[in-house]
Amino acid sequence: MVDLIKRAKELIETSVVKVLIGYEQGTANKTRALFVEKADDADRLIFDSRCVQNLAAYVTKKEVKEKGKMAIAATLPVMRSIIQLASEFQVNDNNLLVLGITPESKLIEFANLVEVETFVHKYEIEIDARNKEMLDKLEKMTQAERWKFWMDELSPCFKCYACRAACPMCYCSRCTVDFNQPQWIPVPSHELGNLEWHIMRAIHLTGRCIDCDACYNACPLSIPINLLTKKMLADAKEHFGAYQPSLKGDHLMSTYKPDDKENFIQ
Amino acid sequence: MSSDTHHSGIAGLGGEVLEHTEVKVSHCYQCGKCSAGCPLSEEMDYPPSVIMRMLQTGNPVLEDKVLRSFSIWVCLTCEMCFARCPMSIDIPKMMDFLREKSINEKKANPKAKEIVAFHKSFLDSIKFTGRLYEIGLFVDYKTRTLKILEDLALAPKMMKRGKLNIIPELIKDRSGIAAIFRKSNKKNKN
Amino acid sequence: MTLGFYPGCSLKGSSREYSESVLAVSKAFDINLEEIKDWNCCGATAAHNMNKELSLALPARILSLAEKQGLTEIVVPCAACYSRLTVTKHELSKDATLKAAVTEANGLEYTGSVSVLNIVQFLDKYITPNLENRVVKPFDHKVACYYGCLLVRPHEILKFDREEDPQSLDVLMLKAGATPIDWAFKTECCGAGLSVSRTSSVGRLSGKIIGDAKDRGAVAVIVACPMCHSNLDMRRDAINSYLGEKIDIPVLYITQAIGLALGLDRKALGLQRHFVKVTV
Amino acid sequence: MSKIGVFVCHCGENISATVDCAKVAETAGNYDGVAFSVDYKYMCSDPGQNLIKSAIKEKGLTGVVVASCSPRMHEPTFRKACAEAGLNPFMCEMANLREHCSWVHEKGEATTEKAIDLVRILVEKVKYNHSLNEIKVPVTKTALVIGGGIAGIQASLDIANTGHKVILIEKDPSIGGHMSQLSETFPTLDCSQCILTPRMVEVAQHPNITLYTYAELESLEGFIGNFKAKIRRKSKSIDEKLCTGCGQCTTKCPVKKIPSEFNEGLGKRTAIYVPFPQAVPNKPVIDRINCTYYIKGKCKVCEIVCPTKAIRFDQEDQIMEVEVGAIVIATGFTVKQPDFFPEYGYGKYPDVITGLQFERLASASGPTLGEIRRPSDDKVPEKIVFLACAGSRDPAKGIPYCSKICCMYIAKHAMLYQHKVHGGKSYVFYMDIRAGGKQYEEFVRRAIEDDGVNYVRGRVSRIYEKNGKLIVNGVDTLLNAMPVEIEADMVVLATAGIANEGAEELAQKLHISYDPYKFFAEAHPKLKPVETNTAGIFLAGACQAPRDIPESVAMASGAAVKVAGLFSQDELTREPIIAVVNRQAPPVYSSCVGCFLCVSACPYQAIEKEEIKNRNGELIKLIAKVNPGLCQGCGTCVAFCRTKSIDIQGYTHEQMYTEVMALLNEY
Amino acid sequence: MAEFEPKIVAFVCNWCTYAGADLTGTSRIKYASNVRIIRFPCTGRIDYMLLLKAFDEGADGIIVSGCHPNDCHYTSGNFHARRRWIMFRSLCDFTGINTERIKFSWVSAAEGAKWAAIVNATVTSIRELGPYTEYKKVAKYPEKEVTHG
Repeated sequence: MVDLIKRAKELIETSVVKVLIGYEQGTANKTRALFVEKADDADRLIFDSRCVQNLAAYVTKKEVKEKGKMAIAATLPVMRSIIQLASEFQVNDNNLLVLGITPESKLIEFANLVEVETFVHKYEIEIDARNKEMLDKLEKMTQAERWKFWMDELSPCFKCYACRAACPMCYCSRCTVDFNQPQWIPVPSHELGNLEWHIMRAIHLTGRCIDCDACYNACPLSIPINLLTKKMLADAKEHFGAYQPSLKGDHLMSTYKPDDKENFIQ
Repeated sequence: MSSDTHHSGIAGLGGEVLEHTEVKVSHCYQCGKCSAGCPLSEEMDYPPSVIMRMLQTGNPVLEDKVLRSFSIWVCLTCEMCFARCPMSIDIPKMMDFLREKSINEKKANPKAKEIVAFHKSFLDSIKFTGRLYEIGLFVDYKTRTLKILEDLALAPKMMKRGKLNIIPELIKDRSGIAAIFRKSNKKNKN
Repeated sequence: MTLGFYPGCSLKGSSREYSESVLAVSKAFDINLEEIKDWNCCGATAAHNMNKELSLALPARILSLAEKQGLTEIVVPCAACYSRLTVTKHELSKDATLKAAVTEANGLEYTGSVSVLNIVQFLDKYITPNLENRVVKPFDHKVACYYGCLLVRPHEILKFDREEDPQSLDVLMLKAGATPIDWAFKTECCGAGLSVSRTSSVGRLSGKIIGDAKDRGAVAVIVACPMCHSNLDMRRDAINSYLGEKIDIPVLYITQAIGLALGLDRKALGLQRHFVKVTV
Repeated sequence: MSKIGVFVCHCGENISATVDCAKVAETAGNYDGVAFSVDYKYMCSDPGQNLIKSAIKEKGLTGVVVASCSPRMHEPTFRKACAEAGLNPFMCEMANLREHCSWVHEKGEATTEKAIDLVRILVEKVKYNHSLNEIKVPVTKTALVIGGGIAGIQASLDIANTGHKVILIEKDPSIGGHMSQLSETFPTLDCSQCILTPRMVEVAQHPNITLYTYAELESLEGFIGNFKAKIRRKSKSIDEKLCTGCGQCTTKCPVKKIPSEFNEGLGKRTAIYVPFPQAVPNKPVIDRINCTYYIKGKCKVCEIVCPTKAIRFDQEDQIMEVEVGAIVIATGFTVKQPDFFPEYGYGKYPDVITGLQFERLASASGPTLGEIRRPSDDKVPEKIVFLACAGSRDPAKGIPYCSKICCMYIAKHAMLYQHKVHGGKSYVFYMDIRAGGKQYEEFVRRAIEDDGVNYVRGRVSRIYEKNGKLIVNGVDTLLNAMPVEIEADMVVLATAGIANEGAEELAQKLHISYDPYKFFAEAHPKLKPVETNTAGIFLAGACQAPRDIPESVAMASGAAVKVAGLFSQDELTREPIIAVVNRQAPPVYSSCVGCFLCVSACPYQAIEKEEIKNRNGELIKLIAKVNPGLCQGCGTCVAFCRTKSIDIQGYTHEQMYTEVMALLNEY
Repeated sequence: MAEFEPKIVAFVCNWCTYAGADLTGTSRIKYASNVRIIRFPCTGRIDYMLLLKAFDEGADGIIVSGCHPNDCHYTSGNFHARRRWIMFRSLCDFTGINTERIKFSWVSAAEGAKWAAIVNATVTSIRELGPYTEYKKVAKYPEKEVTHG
């Protein structure tokens, strides 16, 4: 990652950006986010296969944004998130520079988000084989079996909201789950409250989630909540065609086609 | 408590017609198109639209007249009335039901004797052989109606042209056929 | 090629020339018609006039036998039998209770998988595509195509041709080289089931048909139903006495007319069996 | 603490016959926050409304629930009553005990229980209602009238005469509609063209009316007072400013055998044509489908003969946009072609014709100059048969409803025939004679008694041709269904009146409702016959249901008054049922995070971006903002917003949530 | 115990289905009284969370109904709604929520008879399914209410 460290130093030294977001070595063989504000800090930057946290979650954080123009060391999922965030007016060329890390671990610096978008669109979002298998397995179950599966999986959730914090798309200043007038989601962490919270989350992420698995990776109980968003992703593909975040802003769920097909409306 | 829509039962023969054939006599608005197209309406005592009207009244006297009418027997089930009825009323299906009921209640019109006899002879022929045995049918029919002389000239001509079988065609599973007759007749009498 | 065949009672007796001509035409096109084994009468008008369940059970037995024999498509030249078989299929498909009762009475399994072809459907599907090439003696006459009742009605169930002014026979005859006339009695009833019991009615009804055909210059009437044929042919005396004139235009089965156009032997087509001499 | 009044209406016996109204009122009286509860026979009557008003004043009510009929019926009535008593009208809600309860369920405990539930839902909702103020929007005082038949002509003239501008568009080359095709009109037998053409000319000359013929509505946006309509002006292939209507082109056009639409196919026209001599405007159009030039690329005879060089072969359709404040739809009807009755032989026998064709035969301007001659051989028919209900009242092959005008025009046709063909015999086969109307029954009696028309009660089974005669097989149902066979020379079918082809698409462009037969739906069958469910759009004439001339004209004048009423104000008040984005104290300003996904969801482009700046003018935040003039209150954005930052007044999150809670608890 | 009477909540739009249900009344077509209608301006306004809330609070079945495609009073609210329903219904199915208990339909202002038919069909099918005990159980719905008949 010599290239990355070198470029980071230049960017900070020339004040092109005020802060660069990347990964550093954490405790116990884990990686964590590093915010490079001084050129020297850039030496701590690392990049390897353990770097799966979606750093795009930080670009909407007030504390980071306040520092001034940001740069981000972005893997493919992070770049996808950034395009989605840009389409939702949360980042733009004025406040964000993307240092892309290709799937082949090569560094590309993009002049602007349009270039990022072009790069991102070369790769279709694909659900990995293991999860695909899991989806298949669940779909083959009866409705009652699936109910039981989710009741079992969701009952230990204690609403720590680590999933929400890890998700770049969960940048809302006020989440529906925090509402009490009216109380959309029951406060106690029983199965029902948990189910409704995760259904709500999956719906809010439909057409926006780019399948980075950050939520699942963040969950202390490893509840497979990413299956919900994966299911939505797969369905969106089936019903409305291949899905890609896009700067054009034609969002999947805020648009429609007059000939959208369904088979259940009488 | 909550109730699904329930249609009030129509009394009388019209109600029976509805129950057995799904034909609603109330749908008839007496336009007369059935009678106008019926090839046999002029031979009927009550043309089809009049039969419909009689059933609509729910008057037992008129209903009895319907079952005793000649009309229901002279109807050929040519389906013309149904084909042209603006209300899609299946009159032929209703006629089948009225005939069956008329026979069961022994109300068949005396003028229809030959027609009824012919049908009975026809069915008997099938009942015993499984297929129609035309000579048998003729002989049986003639015996039932005593109309020996009528059509007498026809048989030899048919014979000459090879159109009549001297020996009946017998199917193998005649007991099966008999069983069909037995079972459907039993239900019929209920 | 082999198809199922249900001749019905008339084709074994008074209308055997219909059967002969159907088989002759089929043979000319290398189609083998395999008769349903041990078939019974469909019950005809008599059954449904007298007893509904019987009127469904008898045809259902025929269809069950066809299924058992492994037939998927059966040709039913008699329009009356065709009507009964098709109506039965329709009734049993929409009423499971009735189906159960009928299966019970017959003691035979019935799934309703056999498709029933009337003579025109059969000809259209298997003969017409190659008919024009095979015509050697065009049936070059003005003909009145007579459909009667049971081939086209009730349309809701049969879904065959159109119920007023149908065209399928006309089209076939056109291909056989004939000139079908436009006339007014294509689907008017001939008197059918009353042939024996009320011959006078038949004289009047069939009389109007023959009269109109003749008035409009037809030299032959083309039919597809043995009942129509027997009324229009065998009852010609009654017809003529109703009309008060002697009309001698012959009545041919569609298969006889096509057979003639194909150059088949007149005897093989059973033309000698008619009451009104076939002069065309 | 709320003080809510509950007012349970018996609606005569419409509600009380199946619902125990006293029990409903009593139960509601015990709910938290309900200060007053009463049942009364007619809540919408004067004393009923006074009951509400005095309760508001005396008990100091903060909210009102009227449990009576559908809010679609009387919500304005009761809201107005509340306003008169000093309560904000939007603090009043209605529980639908009639259409949704008493009329659809049997009498019994369950029905009363449901009524109680319906009241409770609204009581709980009203606790979350807020006082709202109506929204004011400007009015564009120009009306768009669609369709230039008698209804459209009348509506245009009436509106124009109140001093307001009218844009009249007509899809055909001339205005006049079906009325211009008619010979005489019942029950007075005055000549249709004689009374119509002066009106047509008036339209063309009126300073307040802009007429576009050969033009159709392309699309419509906006709302009452502020519509934007796109109009497609189909190419006429002539320069209307240069054309003098001299007629050289139509005389010389070599394509002369096109069946004339105006003459219902009984006459012929040329490819460049004026539909009829009295057409307004009296200038030709080129029918490009039949014109030799457009088919083969050469001819141009019209261009050569035109003295003013007005022919424009390369003219294209024009789309123009107009702003209008109200719309009158007067697109009329069409007649169902009777070829779905093969038993009557229409299309096969030339002398079986439709009623509209007979009008052309009887019309002095028609192909026979008013003489009744049959199409096949031009002979005067000695025997003529008229069939009523050829398609009407025929669910099997036609339409189930009664076309209403046929009984009268058949009597007129038979009468005209008897007047024109002395010694002729006419027969009318009918099922019922429906002659309700001023002088209508007398008219039919005159046909029977004075003119000797033979009325036979029965439907005809079939018609066939024999030896040059049409054999008509019918029965006389008044004589035991005795067969009646008539050898006629001509048969006239009274074909059904049906909605225009394309009526459905037009309704969808206009966002108005239509009935199962595709006739446009009025807002209320009795009390709002010319209004549609979309404010500012009105109906006139036979586009709403089959109508005769006097009815069409009356409707048109009614619609015109509605438009004039609307235009009498400079501003309109609109219900404040619109979406709003929440605002909070700094530093949050709003829970909106500015993702603007709502912008693409909004059908009205009503959502804008609002910049929030600090005192120094620096941008702090971008949030969504709803333009109240454009928002129509569908709430699509509301259900879509993740942060629940947009809410819709009258159907807020709290209100809807409360309704669900109230409904299912204490069930 | 009396026959199970399901509680059914109908979420309908004001312009088509609410008006259609009015027409059912005006036409005096009778239907099962188990249904309670909640009026929304448009199907586009119907929040999917409200459907879950209805199940929370003890609904056994839900009807969601609005204008036919192309007929929306607001041009496209129903198109948006349809897309959401497609996804929401699929997600419900995936989480094991009984989607047979949510009936979606288009009922126009002219379809009074269709409204009655939809309600009756829903009541019949929900009656066969029985009370939605699975959901009520996790919703900690009071036991006595579950057996209410």
